[in-house]
Amino acid sequence: MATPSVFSLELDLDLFAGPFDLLLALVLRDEVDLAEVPVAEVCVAYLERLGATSDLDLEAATEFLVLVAALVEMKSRLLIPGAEDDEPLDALEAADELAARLAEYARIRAAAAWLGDRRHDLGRRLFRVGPAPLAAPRPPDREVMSSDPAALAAAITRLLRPALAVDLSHLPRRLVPVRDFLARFRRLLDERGSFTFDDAVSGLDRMGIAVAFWALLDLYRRGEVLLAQPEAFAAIEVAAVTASFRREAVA
Amino acid sequence: MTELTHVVEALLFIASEPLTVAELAEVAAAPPERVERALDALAERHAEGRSGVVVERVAGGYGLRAAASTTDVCARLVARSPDRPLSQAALETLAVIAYAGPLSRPEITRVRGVSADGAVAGLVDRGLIEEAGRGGTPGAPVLYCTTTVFDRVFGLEEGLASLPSIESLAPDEARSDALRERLAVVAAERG
Amino acid sequence: MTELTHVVEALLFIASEPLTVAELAEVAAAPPERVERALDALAERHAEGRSGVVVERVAGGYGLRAAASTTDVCARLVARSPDRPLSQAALETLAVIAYAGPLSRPEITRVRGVSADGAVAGLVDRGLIEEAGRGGTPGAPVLYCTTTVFDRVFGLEEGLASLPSIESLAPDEARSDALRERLAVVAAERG
Repeated sequence: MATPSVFSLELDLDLFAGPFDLLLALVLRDEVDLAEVPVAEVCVAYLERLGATSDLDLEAATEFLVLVAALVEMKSRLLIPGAEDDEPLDALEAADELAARLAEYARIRAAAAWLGDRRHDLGRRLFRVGPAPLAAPRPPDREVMSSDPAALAAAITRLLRPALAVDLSHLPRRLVPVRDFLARFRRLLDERGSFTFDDAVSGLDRMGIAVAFWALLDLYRRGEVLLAQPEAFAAIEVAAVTASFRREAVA
Repeated sequence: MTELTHVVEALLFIASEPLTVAELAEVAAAPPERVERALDALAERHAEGRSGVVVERVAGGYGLRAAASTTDVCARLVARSPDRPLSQAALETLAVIAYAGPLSRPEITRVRGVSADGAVAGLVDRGLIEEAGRGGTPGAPVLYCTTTVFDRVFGLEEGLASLPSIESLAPDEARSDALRERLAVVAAERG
Repeated sequence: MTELTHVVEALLFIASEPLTVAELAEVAAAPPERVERALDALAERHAEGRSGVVVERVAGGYGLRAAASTTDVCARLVARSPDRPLSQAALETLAVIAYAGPLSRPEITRVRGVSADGAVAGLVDRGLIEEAGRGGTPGAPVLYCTTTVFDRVFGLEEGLASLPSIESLAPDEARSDALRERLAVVAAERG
């Protein structure tokens, strides 16, 4: 079984049951509130389907990533109105473009389906692509158009060129391992017993802060820290759980 | 069987691509009407159930192909290119090129939203698309178009002209207009 | 005409190389004696004067070819419209054959990385390459070399000796090494 196309992914969510492409259409028509769509559950459903297949079609999987990334982006815009944006997008333009592209893509998908059906209906048609098995008669002497032998030279040098490596330079490599922050926070706790999150991450970029926050949540999950935040957007205070308390928690 | 019928049969046999009536008439130095009659006689002789090779009308011309009853055995002969079904990505890429080609890979990617590089390479390998010169945009990317093999595999009698119109394939044009309006309203509200 | 005769006819038509009785029997899953009878029936149907395409027995087995009576017209097909520019695939195939030929289609495919069948057929159609006997490898594939038409089209006064030297084309040492290596591999496979 091939990697499932995200469009045919059947969802069974509290909010919605049906194929993913219908959900997408409903969201775009504002008939389903995107804020209510559990994107994580959609991912889990897709991963479950993926787990049931033998071979991975990277292209189908990429398609899923692209669509889910788009959904997450739309949803985050919705949830954080007025959040500062690197490139403020004209909402009207963006909506227009999204609708146009979805319509264009829907037509292409319909054309692809037609081709698929046609091939299936016709069955395999076999014909010779190579030359006839026995020599065709020699051409008579005739006037011919002249060509530049340099074109042949260029053709053979082209064949010698090594295959182009895939250029990934446009994808910034920003590997910030969670374990670095785990180690750093544990050291801080050993030394001081407590610290504020903002101090610990000052000077880091967005990605760094996000990973640091993840590490913090991980420490909390493991029962190693207590977290306190007096009010929204106030500094997060991190305190070590005492060894005796931790033993109790584990027991 | 007239002499001209034999000539037309030989021409269709040695040619590597389907030939039009005009081409056959020119090469055989015969009036097109006579060529058409010869093609009729040939189609009679090479009909399904009567011959292992049949005349087909394809890509705006005529060609010979293996009869339907023999395809299983013939497929074993050309087993080095097994009939793997085309993936969804390959079919979509093919559709984009058939309807909007010649197109470069970046253009195909723009329509589909995901990279088309793998699908394009696979389709070139299968002979369904081929390079068609270079585009005028910066970097002069290679353009791709569908091949006669594509016409033959999909049984397109008049080539790309035999494809259903794109409008007929998207019956919900009105719906997508409505969708666009709706999105515009939402966008305006959110501002 | 039995079903097997149709199958054998289709196989000979589909193949770009003559097929032996043993090959036909294996692919058609039929006893060699029945294949031979089918070939007899086919030779009867496709005989000179009775068809535009005839069965011929050659060293490598059986193949179809255009009937002798159609020679002149078939030659005109090959001579027709030489003015269409060569596609990149055709040019590359031609370059490989000119610099490293004679080569079989599988060998050309190995050098180019994609199937050369269509390009070879197109070049044969144009009279730029032709058969040059058969290789010594199993199955004795047809070898192709460039023609005198090719020499004239590219203005090569001394034939292939007038081609630009590969070293002058690829001053980059790594590149010309790569060519030598690649061609050596091809040569080794052939030798």
